[in-house]
Amino acid sequence: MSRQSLSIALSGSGGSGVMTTGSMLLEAAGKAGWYGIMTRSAGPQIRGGEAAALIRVSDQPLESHDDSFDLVLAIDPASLGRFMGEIPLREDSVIICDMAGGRRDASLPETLAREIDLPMKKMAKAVKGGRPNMIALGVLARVIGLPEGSIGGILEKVLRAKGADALEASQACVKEGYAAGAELPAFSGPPITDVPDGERWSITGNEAAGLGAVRGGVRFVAAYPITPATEVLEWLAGSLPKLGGVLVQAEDELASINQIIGASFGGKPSLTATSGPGLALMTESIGLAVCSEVPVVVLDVMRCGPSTGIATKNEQSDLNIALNGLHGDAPHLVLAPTSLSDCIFTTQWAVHLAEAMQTAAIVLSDQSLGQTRAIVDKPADIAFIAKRNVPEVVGETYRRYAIGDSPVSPMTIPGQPGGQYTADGLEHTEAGAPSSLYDDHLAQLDKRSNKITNFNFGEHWADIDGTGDTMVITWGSACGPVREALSRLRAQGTEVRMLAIRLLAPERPEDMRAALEGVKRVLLVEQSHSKQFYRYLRAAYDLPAEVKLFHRPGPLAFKPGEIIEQLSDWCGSEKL
Amino acid sequence: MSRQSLSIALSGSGGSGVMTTGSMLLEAAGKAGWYGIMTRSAGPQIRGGEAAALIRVSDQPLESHDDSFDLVLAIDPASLGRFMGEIPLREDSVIICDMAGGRRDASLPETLAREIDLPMKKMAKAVKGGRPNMIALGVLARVIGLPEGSIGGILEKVLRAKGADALEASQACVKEGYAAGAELPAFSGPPITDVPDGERWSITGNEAAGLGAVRGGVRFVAAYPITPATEVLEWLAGSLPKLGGVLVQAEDELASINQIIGASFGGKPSLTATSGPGLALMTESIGLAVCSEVPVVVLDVMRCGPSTGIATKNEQSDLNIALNGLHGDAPHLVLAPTSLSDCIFTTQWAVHLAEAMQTAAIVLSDQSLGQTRAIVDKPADIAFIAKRNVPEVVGETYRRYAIGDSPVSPMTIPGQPGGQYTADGLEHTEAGAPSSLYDDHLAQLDKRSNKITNFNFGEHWADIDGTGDTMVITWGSACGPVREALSRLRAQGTEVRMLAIRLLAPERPEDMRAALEGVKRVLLVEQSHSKQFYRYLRAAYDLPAEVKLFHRPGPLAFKPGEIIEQLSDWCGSEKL
Amino acid sequence: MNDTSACSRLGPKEYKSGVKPVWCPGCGDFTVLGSLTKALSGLNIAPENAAVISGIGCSSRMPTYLSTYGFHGVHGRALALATGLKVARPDLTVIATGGDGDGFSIGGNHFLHTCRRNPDMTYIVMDNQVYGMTKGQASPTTEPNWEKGKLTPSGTGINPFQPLVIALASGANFIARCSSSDQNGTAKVIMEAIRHPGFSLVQVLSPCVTFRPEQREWKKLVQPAPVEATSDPAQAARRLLTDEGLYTGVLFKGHRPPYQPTLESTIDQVTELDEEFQL
Amino acid sequence: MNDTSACSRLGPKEYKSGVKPVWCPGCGDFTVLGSLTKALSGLNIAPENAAVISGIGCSSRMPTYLSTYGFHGVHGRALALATGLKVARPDLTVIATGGDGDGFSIGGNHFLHTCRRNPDMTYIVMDNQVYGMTKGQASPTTEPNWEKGKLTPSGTGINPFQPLVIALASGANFIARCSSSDQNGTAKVIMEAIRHPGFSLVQVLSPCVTFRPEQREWKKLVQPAPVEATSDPAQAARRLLTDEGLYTGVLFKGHRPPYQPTLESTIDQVTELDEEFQL
Ligand SMILES: Cc1ncc(C[n+]2csc(CCOP(=O)(O)OP(=O)(O)O)c2C)c(N)n1
Ligand SMILES: Cc1ncc(C[n+]2csc(CCOP(=O)(O)OP(=O)(O)O)c2C)c(N)n1
Ligand code: SF4
Ligand code: SF4
Ligand SMILES: [Mg+2]
Ligand SMILES: [Mg+2]
Repeated sequence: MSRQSLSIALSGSGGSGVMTTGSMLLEAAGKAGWYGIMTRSAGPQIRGGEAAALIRVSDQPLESHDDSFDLVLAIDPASLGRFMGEIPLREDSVIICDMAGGRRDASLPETLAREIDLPMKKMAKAVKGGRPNMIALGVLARVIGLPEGSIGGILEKVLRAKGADALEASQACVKEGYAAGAELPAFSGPPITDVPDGERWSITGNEAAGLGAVRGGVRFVAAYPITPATEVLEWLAGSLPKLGGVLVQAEDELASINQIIGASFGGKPSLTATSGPGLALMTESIGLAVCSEVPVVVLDVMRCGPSTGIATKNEQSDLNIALNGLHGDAPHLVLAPTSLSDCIFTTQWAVHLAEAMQTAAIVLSDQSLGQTRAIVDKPADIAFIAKRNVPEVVGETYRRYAIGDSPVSPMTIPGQPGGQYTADGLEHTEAGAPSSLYDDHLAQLDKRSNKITNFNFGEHWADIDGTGDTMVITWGSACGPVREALSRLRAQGTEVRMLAIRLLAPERPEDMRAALEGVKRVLLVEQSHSKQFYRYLRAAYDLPAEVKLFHRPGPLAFKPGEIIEQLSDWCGSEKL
Repeated sequence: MSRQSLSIALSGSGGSGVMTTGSMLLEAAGKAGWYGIMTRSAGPQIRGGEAAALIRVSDQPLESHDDSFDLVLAIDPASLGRFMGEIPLREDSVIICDMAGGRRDASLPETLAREIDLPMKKMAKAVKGGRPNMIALGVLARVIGLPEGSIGGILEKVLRAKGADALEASQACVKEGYAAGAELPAFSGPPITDVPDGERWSITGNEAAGLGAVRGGVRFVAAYPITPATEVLEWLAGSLPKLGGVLVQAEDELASINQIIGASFGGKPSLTATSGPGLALMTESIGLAVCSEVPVVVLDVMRCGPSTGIATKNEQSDLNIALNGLHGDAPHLVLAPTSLSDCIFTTQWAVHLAEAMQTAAIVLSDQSLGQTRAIVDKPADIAFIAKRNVPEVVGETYRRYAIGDSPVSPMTIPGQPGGQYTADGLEHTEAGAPSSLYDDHLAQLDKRSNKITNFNFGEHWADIDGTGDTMVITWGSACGPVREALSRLRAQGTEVRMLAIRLLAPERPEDMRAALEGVKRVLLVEQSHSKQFYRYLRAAYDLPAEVKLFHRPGPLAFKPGEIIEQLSDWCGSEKL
Repeated sequence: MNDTSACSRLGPKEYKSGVKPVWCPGCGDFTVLGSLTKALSGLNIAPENAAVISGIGCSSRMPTYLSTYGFHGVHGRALALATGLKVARPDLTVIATGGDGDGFSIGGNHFLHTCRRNPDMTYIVMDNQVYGMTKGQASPTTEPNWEKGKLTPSGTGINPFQPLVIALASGANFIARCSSSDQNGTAKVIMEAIRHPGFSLVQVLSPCVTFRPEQREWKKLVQPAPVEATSDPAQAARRLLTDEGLYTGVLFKGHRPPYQPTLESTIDQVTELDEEFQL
Repeated sequence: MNDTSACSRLGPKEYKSGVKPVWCPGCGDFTVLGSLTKALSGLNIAPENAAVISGIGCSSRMPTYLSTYGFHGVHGRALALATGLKVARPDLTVIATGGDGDGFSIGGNHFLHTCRRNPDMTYIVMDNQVYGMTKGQASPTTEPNWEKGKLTPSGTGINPFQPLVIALASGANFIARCSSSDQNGTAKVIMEAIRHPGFSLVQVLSPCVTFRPEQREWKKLVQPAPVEATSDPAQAARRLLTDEGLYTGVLFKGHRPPYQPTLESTIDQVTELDEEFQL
C-alpha cells in the first residue's frame, strides 16, 4: 500500500548508535526532498540503556507521529520491548531484526507484524571497523526508497571528525546495507522532489526557540541547565557571542531570573529558559519583573511533573503555574507555540510583546516540541522585534511609573541623564517612591493590568482554521496530532474547526467570542491529568454548552487517529 | 445615640505609645465583659512615623470594623491625617485632640466631626514621668464607660517590668485622664456584663494559627521571618519547646520548606509559616511533598502583592498561587480560616487533613486576620489531631506507594524495621523505584488525586448560613464584614444566605450543588484586583446565572455597609 | 532628578533623591547613605551612570534615597540582579547595597558565587547583626548567645557567619570593613572599592539602634587595622581569622581579573545564523 | 527489604536495595555506593535506623540503591531536608549524598548554613567537576579553562569553588577528601565521619567517565595527605589553601558541639497553653 508518509522506528541498546543513525536518515530524507520528524526515546540512563529513534517522513509537512509504524529496525531485539508502548504496529508492518542465530530471538516482543531476520552484526564484522548501525542506515535508506547518494555527504559531514578510517568503514557498511536492502520488501515512500537549496531547514523546537529569541532581539541570557530546556541554552551559548550577546551560566534559577531582570533594566532584551522545577523557583522574581515593569522572557520547556516527575518526557502540565503561579495580582503574558517551527515565531513575538508592554512573558514550549527534530519549510522572516518605549529626552519631572494616556509609561535606561529612577517591587507612586496607600496601589494595579489587556495583539492570539459547528480547541504540542486528524477528516469530506491558542494570557474575550461564532460543540485536547487547560478555559471564557474533554497525562503522545475517534460521536453521525 | 458597638481610633506620632494604649484599652474592655477587636495601622517606618490603633467594642462578638468611627483621640493632631482614609467619621463623631495651644491645630484634618481640645501633653507634664498616652487611656476609659478599676490590673501587668516609678507615673496619669474624661461627652457603651474567668480570650489571628498548629499536633516548625507571618513564628518559638517541639530559624524559605519535609518524613507533624514572596519560593518543594506524599502544612499570611507589594497591609491575592502555583499536576489542599478565631480550627484541621491524606496543605490566612487582636469566646476543644496511617507491622513486601483499596497507602517512619523505602519526587512505582512509564505515572497521579477528592471532609468545607434566594459567597477576612452585613439585614427582616468557603481545594462539587439549591443570585466578595476568587469559582463550580462581583485590592477593608449597598439592588427591591 | 550632562562636579547632596528615609532616628544607615553620596561625588560619577541595586531590608532601602539609577529588588537577590546589569552594561558603575540578612542568609548563595565570578562591582553590606525590617530576629552574623532574637529566645546557639572570611575563601577581589560611625573613612573606602577592579566587598558595621541598641558602643570599639591591606590570600586569611571583627580599613586587595564576557559581535545580521539550519 | 530486628551484623550487600543503578558503566559513583554500604555494615547500623537524603543528579540517585530509609528530594535541597530530619529525629543516622552541582551550585546556601549550624550528620559529595545528569555543563568545581562545558564553550573563566575551604570557613566539624578509586579507604573515612559528632563533609573525587573521561587519571594522581588531621582551623586553612585538591584522608576534625535543640517537653497538655490567652 502506498502511503502519504512512512513511519520508521529504530531501536538498539546503549552505545549502538541508533540516534546518530536516525539523525542521518532524517537528514538524508530531507536532502531527498521529504519532510520529516524524528523524536528520541530513551530510558533514564545517561549513557547505555535502550534507545529508540522514531522517524516519520512525508511529502507533506509533518507535526505528529502516525497512529502506527510501518517499519521497525531493531539492532538488538531485546531493546524493542522497552518502547513497544510507543511503537504501535499493524499486521502489515515489518520488523527487521538481527536474530543473530537464525532462530527467532525470544527477547523480541510478540507483535502482529512480519519479522525479517537480517544478520547486521555479522555483516558489520565483515567490514574492518564496521558497525551494525551503519549497516542499518544503508538498509533503511534502500527499503524506504532513498537514493544511495543521499547518504554520502551526510556521512562525510558527521564522521569527518572521527578520521578517515572511521569514515571509510561507515561508507562500506552503508553500501553493504544498501545492497542487502534490495533483497527486502520495499516500501514505496513519498514522491521524491527537487527542493532548491536553503528552502528546507532541519531544526529542533529548542533550536527554534533560541533562534526566535535572538531574532526578537535577545542579547542577554542567564540560565541554569535543566532537561529538556538545556538545548535551547546550548544553542544560545554558541550563537549569542556572535551577535555581541552573552549567556551566563548562573548558580541557580534564582540567580538566572534576577540576572536577566538586571540586564533588561540595563536595556538589553533578556531571556532565560528552564523547565517546571526551575520555573517554580523563579516565580517570586517574575513577580518582581511584573511589579517593577522590567521586560523579561521566561521560556519553560515542560516535562512530566509534579516535582522532578519524569524529566525526559512530555507533558502540558505547567499551564497552571505559568498562568497563576505568581503571588499577588501580577498580570503577565503567557504564550505557547502551536507547532515546532512556531517556536521561532512565538518566542520572537514574546520578546516583542514583553518589551512593548514592559512586563514578563512566559513561553510554554514542551519536551515534545523542543526535542523533536524536523525537516520544515524555511521559516518566514518576521518583523516583530524588541522595541521598548524609551523616552528620547527626559523632562524635569520624569516619572517612571506615570499614568498617562497609555498605561505603558516611557522607560529610561541607565546612562540616560535625567532619567534616573528606582525600579521597585514595593508598591510605588508614579515617581517610583514606595507607597502603601490604596490609591497608589489601585492606580498601579490598573496600569499593570490595563497595559496588557488593552494591547492590540492582532490575529496572532490563536491559529484558527476550518469551518463547521464542531471545534477542537487545543494548544502546544497537542496541536500537531489535532491538525493532522482534522486534515484527514477534511480529506474525507468532514469539516471540523480548530482553535490553537497561542496567547494564553491575557484572555481575549472578544476574539474568543468571534472564534466560537456558530460553534455548537467543542472538543478540548490537552496532555494533563488535572485538566488544567479545561479549567483555564472555563475560568476565562464562555464555552458552548456541549464540551468534551480528551486529556491524559504524559508521556504518551496523542495520535491523529485518537482525535478522530474522540470526534466520531459527533462527526460520525453526520458524515464519517 | 446608644449603639450596639463603639468604634474608637487612637492616633499618635512615632513613640507616642498609641499601640500600647490601645491594647490596654482593649484588654480593659475585655475584662469589663465586652467583646472587641483592635487593628494596628502604621506607616512603613520600623519605629517613629505615625501609628493608629483602631478599636471596636461590643456586647456581641465582633469580626469587622464598623462603617464609621464614633470617637477619635489624636495625641498628635498631625498624625491623624495619614489614617483618615481608614477612619470614616460622621457628624456626630467626636475628635478629642491636644491642640497644644488652645487654637485649632491646622494640621488636624478637616472633618464633619465635633472637635474637642484636651491638653494631654500638659496634663502629663504635671505628673513626674507622666506620658500623654496614659492620660489618653484614662480619658478613653471614662468616656466609653469603663469602670476605673478595669485599668488597674492591666497597668500593673504591662508596666511591672518597667519598674515602680514608671508604674506609679502611669497610674497617676490614668487617674488624671479618667477624671478629665468626666467633663467630656460620654458615650453609652454596650452593657457591661460579668463574664466568668477564662470564658473570654484575648488573641490575635496569628497566635490562633500557632495554637491551632500545636493543637493539631505540629511539633516541628522551620521558618524564615516575614511580615505579617512573623508573629505566628514568634508565638511558636516560645510555645513549641514547652511541648517538646522545636522551631528552627532557617537560612531562607527553600530551607524551611525542605526542613519540614525532612522532619515530617521522620514522623513529626510539621509546619512552616510565610507570606506571598516566601510561598513563591516554596512551591517547587511543596510539589515534592505532594509527589513523595509527605504531609506538611504551609501557612501563608497574605499581604498586598505583587512582589514585595505592601508588606504590612491586607489583601487576598495569593489565592491563585496557593491553588495553582505548583508545576505539574500536583493536587494538594488549600484552606482558609473564615474568621479570626477560626484560625485555630482551620489550622488544626489542616494539620489533621495533611496527615490523614499524606499531602501538602496550604492555609491562607491574611494580615487582617493575623494581626488583629480580638476578645473572643473561649474556643472549643476540637478533636481533629494528626493521625497518620502508619502500618503497625510491615510485611515482607512493603510498598510505600501501593495502590490498594484506599489511595492513602500506609507510610512507615524511619526507625521502623522492614519499612525502608525511598521517598521520591521522581515518578515512581508502587515500591518507590523511579519509573518513566506511562502506566506508573498515571497510576500514581490517580492515587495522589483520588486520595484528596475522595476524602470525606464532612460539613467543614464551608460555613453555610441563612435562607433566601440571594447568597453571598466569600472567604477569609472578607467573611467578617459580610457576616455583619447579613446580620444587620436580618435584623431588618431581610434574609440573605452566606457561604464562606473554608476548603478551597479540592473542590466539593456535590456540596456546592447542595449549598446553591434554591439560590438565584450570588454576590461574590473578595479583596483582589484580578478577581482571583471569582475566576476560581468559575473554573471549579457551576454558579447561578446571576453573579455580581464586589472586589477591590487591598489595603482598604470591606465595611458591612458596603456589602449592604452591593446587595441593595437585589434586596432593596424586595424588602430593604 | 539631576541633569548632569554638564561637567561640573556634583556635591554629595545632589546624589540624594529627596525621598525621606523610613529609618529609625539614629540608625547607622543614615551615615552610610552619607558616605555613599560622598564617595559618588568624590569619584565624580554622574548619577545617570551609576546604578545602586538592593534586596529587601532597612538597609536595602538605600537606592530610593539616591539620585542615581536604582533597583529595589526582592529579598536576597541583589547580587544576581547587579551581576546581570554589570555584564550587560559594563560601562555603568554598579553598586549593590543591603543587610546581613539579605546578603548572608537568604542571599548566601549569590554571595558565594558573585565573589567567585568576580564582576567589577562594589557590594556594601550594612551589618547590624539582626533583621531590622522584620523587627528583630537573629541574622547569620548574630552572636550565638543573643537571647533577644524573637525566633531564637535562647540564642541561636550557632557560630556566626564570617562574611569577610567567606568572601576571601570564595574569591572576592577587595575586602574592607568600615564603621558607620566614621562617615568620611567609610566614604574613602567605598571610593577605593569602586575603583578597584573586580568584586569588592565593604562590610559596614551599622548599628540597629532599635533592636540592638548596644551597638551604639561600636563606635568606641572599632579601630583601624594595624597593618596595611595585603594581596596575599593566605596572609589575609590568617588576619581575618584572628581579628575580632572590629578592625576597619581595607583588609585585602586581590589581582584577579574581573569577569566580563566580551560584547563584540562577529556577525552583522541575525539572519547569518540561518545557515546552520539549511539542509 | 531487610528485617534487622535480629542482631546479627549485616554484610555490605544487604545495604543494597537491589534497584539497578542508571549510572554509566565505569562511573565512580558505583564505588562510592560500595564504600557507603561497607561503612554502614562496618558501623553495624541497622538499615531502618539510617536515612540517606539527596537532591538531584547522577550521584543523588544514591538513596534508591540502598536498603536504608531514603529521600530523593529536589535539586539542591538535600542538606535542608536532612537537617529537618536530624533535628526532629536525633536518634537516626542521617547521611546526605549528592554531587558538586547539587551541593555547591544551587545548594550553596544550605551548604554554608549547614556547616555553620553543625547538625550531627555526614555529607558525602561525589565531586566530578561537572553536571553529569544534565549532560556535561561546568560545575562550581570545574577548572576555568575546561572548554567542553556545553554552556561555557570558551571555559567558565572563573575560579573554581573550594568546597573544603568554604566548609572550614563556615564551620564544618569534620572535613575529609577521598577518591572513589579507593573503595575501602573511602569506606573507612565515611565511618569516621559518621562517628564524629557534628557536621562532617566527605568530598569524594568520583570520575564522570562520560563527560570527563580524563578523570580516570585521578586514581593515579591522588595521594594520602602527608600529615595527620588537625583540629586547628587556622592550620587546616593553611593546608587546604595550598593542597592541589588531591590529598586524601581526614583533613580536619573540630570540637564544636553539634546543633541539637532539646526535645524534652516542660508541660503535659497542649491545653496548658490556653492560659496565656485567658482574660
Ligand atoms: C522572600 C522573602 N522572605 C522574607 C522576607 C522578609 N524580610 C524582609 S527584610 C528581611 C531581613 C532584613 O534583614 P537585613 O538584610 O539584615 O536588613 P536590615 O533590616 O537589618 O537592614 C526579611 C527576612 C522577604 N521580604 N522576602
Ligand atoms: C531546580 C532544578 N534545576 C535544575 C535541574 C536540572 N539538574 C538535574 S541534576 C543537575 C546537576 C547535577 O550535577 P551534580 O550535582 O554535580 O550531579 P552529577 O550528575 O554530576 O552526579 C541539574 C542542573 C533540576 N532538576 N532542578
Ligand atoms: S530597625 Fe534597626 S536597621 Fe531598621 S531602620 Fe531602625 S535602627 Fe535601622
Ligand atoms: S554521566 Fe557521568 S556522573 Fe552520570 S552516571 Fe554517567 S559517568 Fe556517572
Ligand atoms: Mg541586618
Ligand atoms: Mg557532578
